[in-house]
Amino acid sequence: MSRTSGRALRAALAGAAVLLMAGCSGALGGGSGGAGTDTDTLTLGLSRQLTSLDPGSSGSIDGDATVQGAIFSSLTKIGPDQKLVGDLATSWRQDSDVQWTFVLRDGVKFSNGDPLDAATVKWNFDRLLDPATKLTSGPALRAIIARVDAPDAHTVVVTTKKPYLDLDERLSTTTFTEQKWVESHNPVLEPLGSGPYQLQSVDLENGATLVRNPNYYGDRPYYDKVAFKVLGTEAARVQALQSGSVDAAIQLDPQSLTQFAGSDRYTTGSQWSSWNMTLRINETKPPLQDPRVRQALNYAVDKKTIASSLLGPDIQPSSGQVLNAPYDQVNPDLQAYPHDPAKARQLLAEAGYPNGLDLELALSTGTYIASDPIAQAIAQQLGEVGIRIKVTTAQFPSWVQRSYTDDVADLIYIGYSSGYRAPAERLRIYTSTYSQSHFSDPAYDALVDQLTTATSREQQTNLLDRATQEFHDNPHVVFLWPQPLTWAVNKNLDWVPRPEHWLLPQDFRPKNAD
Amino acid sequence: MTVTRHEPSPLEVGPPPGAPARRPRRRAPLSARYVAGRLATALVAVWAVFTLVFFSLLATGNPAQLLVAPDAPPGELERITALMGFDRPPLEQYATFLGRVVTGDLPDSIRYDESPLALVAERLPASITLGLTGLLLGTLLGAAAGYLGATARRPLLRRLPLSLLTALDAIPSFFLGILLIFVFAIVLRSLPATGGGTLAHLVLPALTLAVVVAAPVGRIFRTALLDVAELDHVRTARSKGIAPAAVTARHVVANALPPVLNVLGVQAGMVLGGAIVTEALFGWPGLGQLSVSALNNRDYPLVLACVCVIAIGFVLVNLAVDLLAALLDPRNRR
Amino acid sequence: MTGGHPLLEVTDLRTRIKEADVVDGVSLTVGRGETVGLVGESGSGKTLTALSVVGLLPRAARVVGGRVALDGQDLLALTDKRRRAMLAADVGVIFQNPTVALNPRLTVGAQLREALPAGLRRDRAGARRRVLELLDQVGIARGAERLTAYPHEFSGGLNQRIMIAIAIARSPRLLVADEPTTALDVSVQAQVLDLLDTLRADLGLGVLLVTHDVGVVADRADRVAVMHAGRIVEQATTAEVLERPAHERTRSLLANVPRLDDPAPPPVAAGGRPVLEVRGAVRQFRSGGGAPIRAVGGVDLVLHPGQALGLVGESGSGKTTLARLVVGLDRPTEGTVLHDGDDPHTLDRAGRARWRRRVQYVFQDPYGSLDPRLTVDRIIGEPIELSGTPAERRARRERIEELLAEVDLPASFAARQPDQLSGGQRQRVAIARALALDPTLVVADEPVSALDLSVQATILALLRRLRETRGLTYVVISHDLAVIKGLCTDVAVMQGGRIVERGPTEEVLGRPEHPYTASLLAAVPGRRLAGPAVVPTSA
Amino acid sequence: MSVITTSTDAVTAAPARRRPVYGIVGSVVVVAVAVLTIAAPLVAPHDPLAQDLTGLLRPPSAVHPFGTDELGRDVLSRVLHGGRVALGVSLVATVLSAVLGVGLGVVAALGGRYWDATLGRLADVQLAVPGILLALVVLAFAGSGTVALVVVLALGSWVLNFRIARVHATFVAAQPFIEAARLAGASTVEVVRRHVVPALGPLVLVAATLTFSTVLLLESSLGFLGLGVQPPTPDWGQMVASGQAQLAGAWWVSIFPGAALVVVIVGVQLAGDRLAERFSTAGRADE
Repeated sequence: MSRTSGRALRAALAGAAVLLMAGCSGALGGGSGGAGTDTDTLTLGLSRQLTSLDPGSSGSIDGDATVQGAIFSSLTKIGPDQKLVGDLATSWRQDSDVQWTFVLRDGVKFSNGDPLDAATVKWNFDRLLDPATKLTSGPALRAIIARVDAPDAHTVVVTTKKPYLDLDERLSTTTFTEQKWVESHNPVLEPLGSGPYQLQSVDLENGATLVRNPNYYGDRPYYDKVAFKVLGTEAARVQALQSGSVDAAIQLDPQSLTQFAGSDRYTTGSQWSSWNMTLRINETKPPLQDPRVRQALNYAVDKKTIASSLLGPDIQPSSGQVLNAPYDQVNPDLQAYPHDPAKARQLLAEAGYPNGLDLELALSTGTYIASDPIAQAIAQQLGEVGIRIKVTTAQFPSWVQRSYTDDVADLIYIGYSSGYRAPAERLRIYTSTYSQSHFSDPAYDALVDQLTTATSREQQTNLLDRATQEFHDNPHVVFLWPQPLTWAVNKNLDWVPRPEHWLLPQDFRPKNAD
Repeated sequence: MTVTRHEPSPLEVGPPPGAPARRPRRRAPLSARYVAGRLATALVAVWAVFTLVFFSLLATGNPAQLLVAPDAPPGELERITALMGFDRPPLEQYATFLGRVVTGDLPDSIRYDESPLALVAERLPASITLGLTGLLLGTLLGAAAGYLGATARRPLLRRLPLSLLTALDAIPSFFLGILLIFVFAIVLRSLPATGGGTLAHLVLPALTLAVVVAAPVGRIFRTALLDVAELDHVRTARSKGIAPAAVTARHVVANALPPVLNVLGVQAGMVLGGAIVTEALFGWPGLGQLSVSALNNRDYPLVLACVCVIAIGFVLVNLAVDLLAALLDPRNRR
Repeated sequence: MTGGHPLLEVTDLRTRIKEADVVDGVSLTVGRGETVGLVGESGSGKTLTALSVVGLLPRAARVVGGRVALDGQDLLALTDKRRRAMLAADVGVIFQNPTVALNPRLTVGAQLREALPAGLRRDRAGARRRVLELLDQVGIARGAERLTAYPHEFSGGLNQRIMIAIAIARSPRLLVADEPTTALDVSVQAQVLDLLDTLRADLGLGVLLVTHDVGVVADRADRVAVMHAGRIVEQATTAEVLERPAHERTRSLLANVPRLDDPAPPPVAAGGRPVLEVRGAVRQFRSGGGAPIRAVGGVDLVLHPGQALGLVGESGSGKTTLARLVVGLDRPTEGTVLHDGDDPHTLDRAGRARWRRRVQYVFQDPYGSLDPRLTVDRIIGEPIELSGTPAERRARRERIEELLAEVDLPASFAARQPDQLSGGQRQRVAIARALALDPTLVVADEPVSALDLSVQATILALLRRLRETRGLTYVVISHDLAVIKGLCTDVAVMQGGRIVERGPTEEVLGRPEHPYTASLLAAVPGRRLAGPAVVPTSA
Repeated sequence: MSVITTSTDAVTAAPARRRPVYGIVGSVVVVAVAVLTIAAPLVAPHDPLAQDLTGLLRPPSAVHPFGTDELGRDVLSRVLHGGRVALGVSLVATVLSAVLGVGLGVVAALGGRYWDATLGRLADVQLAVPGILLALVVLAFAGSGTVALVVVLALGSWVLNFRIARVHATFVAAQPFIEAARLAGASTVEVVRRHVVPALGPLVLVAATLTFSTVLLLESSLGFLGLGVQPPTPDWGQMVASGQAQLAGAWWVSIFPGAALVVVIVGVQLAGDRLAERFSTAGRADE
């Protein structure tokens, strides 16, 4: 090789090497601490990509809400035992049907040392209630809350628009940040809170690293450092567990759990959760406007077999309502529609469809446990009564987007979880004014409106029973089952599963630690 | 026999008979004009890609819907839509967007509320690390196998490495990735399955990508070595009595590199594409993963930034390959 | 230093490709200070013999028997390493095409240094001195400036000188030159051969000169070996072979050499309307960034019916470009080309179709000018299908038989494909195609330069006969003056895109007026061939 | 007399030509898989869609030679039926890609500078976007349907055909026999029809085997990402994905369809290599 071309080649190679090293240092410098290798670090697997760490954004509990739950604090919170306790608020009382007073803890500081007082709380509410913001938690609160005042540094007074019995629990997911911080930082990626942890780094697609907040007022969490890893697919979760790179993960397919049955590393489990699965029905299509067709759908699906074989032997079908015991208060008089294909066929014939019909069932990829086999099984069972199902799959965003339009598939497999147990909020999801509802049922809507503004527990229970009965008899969904909470957790860790799907780092401690 | 075949008299000045008038493409590749031309082509390519993706995304729906909470009151969607300007006519949106791109004032990512370029820049090192490692590893493996395939005396050594690479190349990346994860992460537990951050995380995805590069590089290198070894000037070199190894190194290998470079240019594109699947499979925090996620989230400022950077990357890699090839060939130098 | 052995003694050498012995028992000797010419037509095995001697056979070929003794030492009995060392020390090799025989990626200096003996190579200053000395020896001036240049920056002649410098770099005793001048223009060819002669004399080299060119051998060789089908059919001193050829192959080889002393066809009186008129034709090509290149720079030419014009000149003189303008494959940048007074580029569709039938072209390369996927029938029939009248199309089959007969091919050839034909047969098919529509003007671009001598002679005879029987008007391009002499009534000599001399063949070639024409004639090899006049090469 | 090899260069290995037997094996494999998948309804032991919720993830047995999947469906039957989709879609896309690529390649080669530059640029643009990314964009836009899938696959692979066709058509167009045809009065269209397209034939066939592998890879990758053929219709890539999480417990769900893919791609490549070799030797016959 001539000297010049030799030099050129060497220069090119050297350039490539430099680039490579720059790339390496960039990539390797970004995150430190390999998962599972550092004993001081707790590594937790999340199922959903993060969208925003802004406390004003409502997020998925098995995603950003969990991270937010480690970084922020709220007025009240729900413990692992489902009891409502104070967090920032030491006490609270309902002054009248529409007014609540919360008394704040003393000396609360953000992780940067700035104080958090009643004025901070008021500013946060004002930010959420401001119709000009894009914050996704805002609209729902605007429907309930009229105004928030801070008469002094320790007192927050919330005035609701109408009576709202469950405000204290409703506010357990409303968290707070600092005005000065938000004005100088991007709260989506740089949150400032007062919770047990503070953010070290975040990558919305892949996870976040948290370290302990030195200024935290509550019990000191056991782990100094927490790595959340986004494991967006079943396969990723299983592989991460198999290679031992996470300490805990939830939302596993029950069939995957069996792989860890004999594991010397993980304990696995499955239990009821707050998540209620149904097939929502698009009633803008004529055949589905007939209640007999919707009842036929309910009779045709063998919920028991599917739930026990695909979701776990202990999972029982929902009892003909969109609520599950023991998480929700339920209507004890209601039963699940029995699996009765003959009845389904008869109802279809009565409705004028003796030869069945063709329907589309839309799935969101990987959002719900075992959704693909479940959809295939449902399709097969509906096929047996003459309802021919075409299953379509889309990525969650486009699937969700379509669910808001009247062009939504005839059936969608969907579930709703909640961080709090306000019964009205649970039922409101199925009123005809809800953005994903495509039907009209004024009677049911009216019942839920009354339920929302109930002023006593008796009245609330009464209205809840009437509303669920109404919804059962004239179903706008196919009642299915509660999605189980499944988990695999390092054998050495102590942890109480939470039905809401929280995977909070402050809940974990080693087995032998006191 | 070609050796004694009469050489036709040299072509006279002018285009080859019958061919439509065509100038050789690479005349003075190192001139500023050439580089500028290539960059202009790159810009046109990027613009075309940009336009295609912009309208495809626009047609898929209103990204504002993803910003609105599920329990938002009626009217909220319209409000956000108007706020973000998604209700304007497509061409107006395109013009606005293009204008902002040209002035360098890109609209923020919808999901991150940040400049998409900053986000892309953050992911770029990881992607470059993976891509370059895969490319280098693949090139080295391929070159070694190709060299052995052309020169090894033992038939086993001559055939085995190349056959192995060819066989691996027939395994789809996603399937190879799964198999690698199964063997190394699950059974042997020697390497992590997913994620980025450490050198150990780099091994499996880089290997998956390298296989895509190695087989074609190996095959081309071997063929080129064998072809060049038959050329007259190699015979001349042999006639000088220098050692066979020196003939191979000085006269054969250097002259066999250009086709390999060409293949590398094409394979670089495959690596960029393959990285999308590979990054998804291995949870590698790179550009491929970011672009898929941005696409799923209808975060089209970010999608456009990703796609454009990937396209620019491809064009730059090819430009680099062309320039390197030109540098290696003195006929292109003056 | 030498025993009683000749410098090179090859005995019963056999070289095999696949199962065929392409060199089949060759024996020859080369003495010190002697040039031995090895001649034969393509495929006769002469190059493979040379390559067998120097151990540079292509992969597919291998020596299977015989002896190659250098100074009595049998090379084939040595180990690879020792044989290589011996060959490197004592034998220099020169190849056919200097442009591809040098590594395009290394400087000339680097390639020369590489050829030096190992000891000298390591001594930087000494190596440089020796390289400059070598360049001086092969007649390259300003050697020091050339060392950093690359082969593509040099002409073919200069590169061949560098090849020769490489070959003599280790002071060999034997030089094997395989068609050393075939790819070069005649004037350069003469210079290179002169150089070889000088070196042989100065250094006392034995030279094995492999060539197909009888003229070159006649001029340069002391002894000649004639090869045919892998064997040497005759071996004797040059004078003996030329004067009393013993073998029939040698006789036909000599008989087929076109000679400048053959009579030219008599001039044809310029009568009637010219078939072809070229007026001030200029053809420029844009070049990369630089000034446009004028391949044809203002040519005027008139051709009358029955005339045969020979266009001669060295490569790059613009012959082919002019021919392409004449047949309408290309348009002049300036000026006009008129056929029977019409400019084809201004004719309407029907006029063009009529014109198309009148002008045809015979290509240089009989390998590329026939579509390898078609049968001879389809190839010859193509002009009839495309431009024939309905009547002609109906009579297509008979017409093709007639044409095949006219070019002396059996009718059964209609079903063959080009790869089943020899070079000469292909050229006959190409001629038949050109004649399919009874053209008046045929332009033939180097119609025989790719063919062996024996084939060349028959094609030239065919062309002469067709001119007589059909009254064709020809434009024949050739770099070979003898070919033109035998075929053309008139000659035009081109240099640098212009016609420098034109007139009846006998006059121009007999009494050249332009110095360029004279120099062309002087460079033609073959002075020692029998006959009063110089004899041109066939290359 | 002993045989003496005189070529002593380091690069001496005789071209390790693949023996025809590999090509034959490849062709046989491809044909066998094609026949089996076409005849899937006849040879498959079970209905590929029939679920058995009581027999999930059963390992291979006499009844289910490839085991059952996460819905108790017979994996063997699904692999057989899955081939129909994967191979069918890939074949149609390959043909479309060849037609598109060769058509544009010939236009670029013979249509003059303007077309050459425009189409060349178009190919550059196409190459600059990874096929997968383009597929993601288009399938997100058009939804996952067979037609959209075929179009996306053809779009992702036509450039190879284009480049091969363009280079070779340019080479053919420079041959003297093309000028001979023009002198015989052939128009450009006739030149293309009579000389260029027939000359491209063998090369296009070889390119088609390459395209087919590429397309099948892309198709299965899309299936793997959930953007290809939609369930319950079985498709190899999709099946690999569905069993991915269960790899440690129920390897058969992923491994068998993945292996089927590999077998077909290897078969096509071997057959393609053989084709390429045959045509390239045919091309050298006259030397």
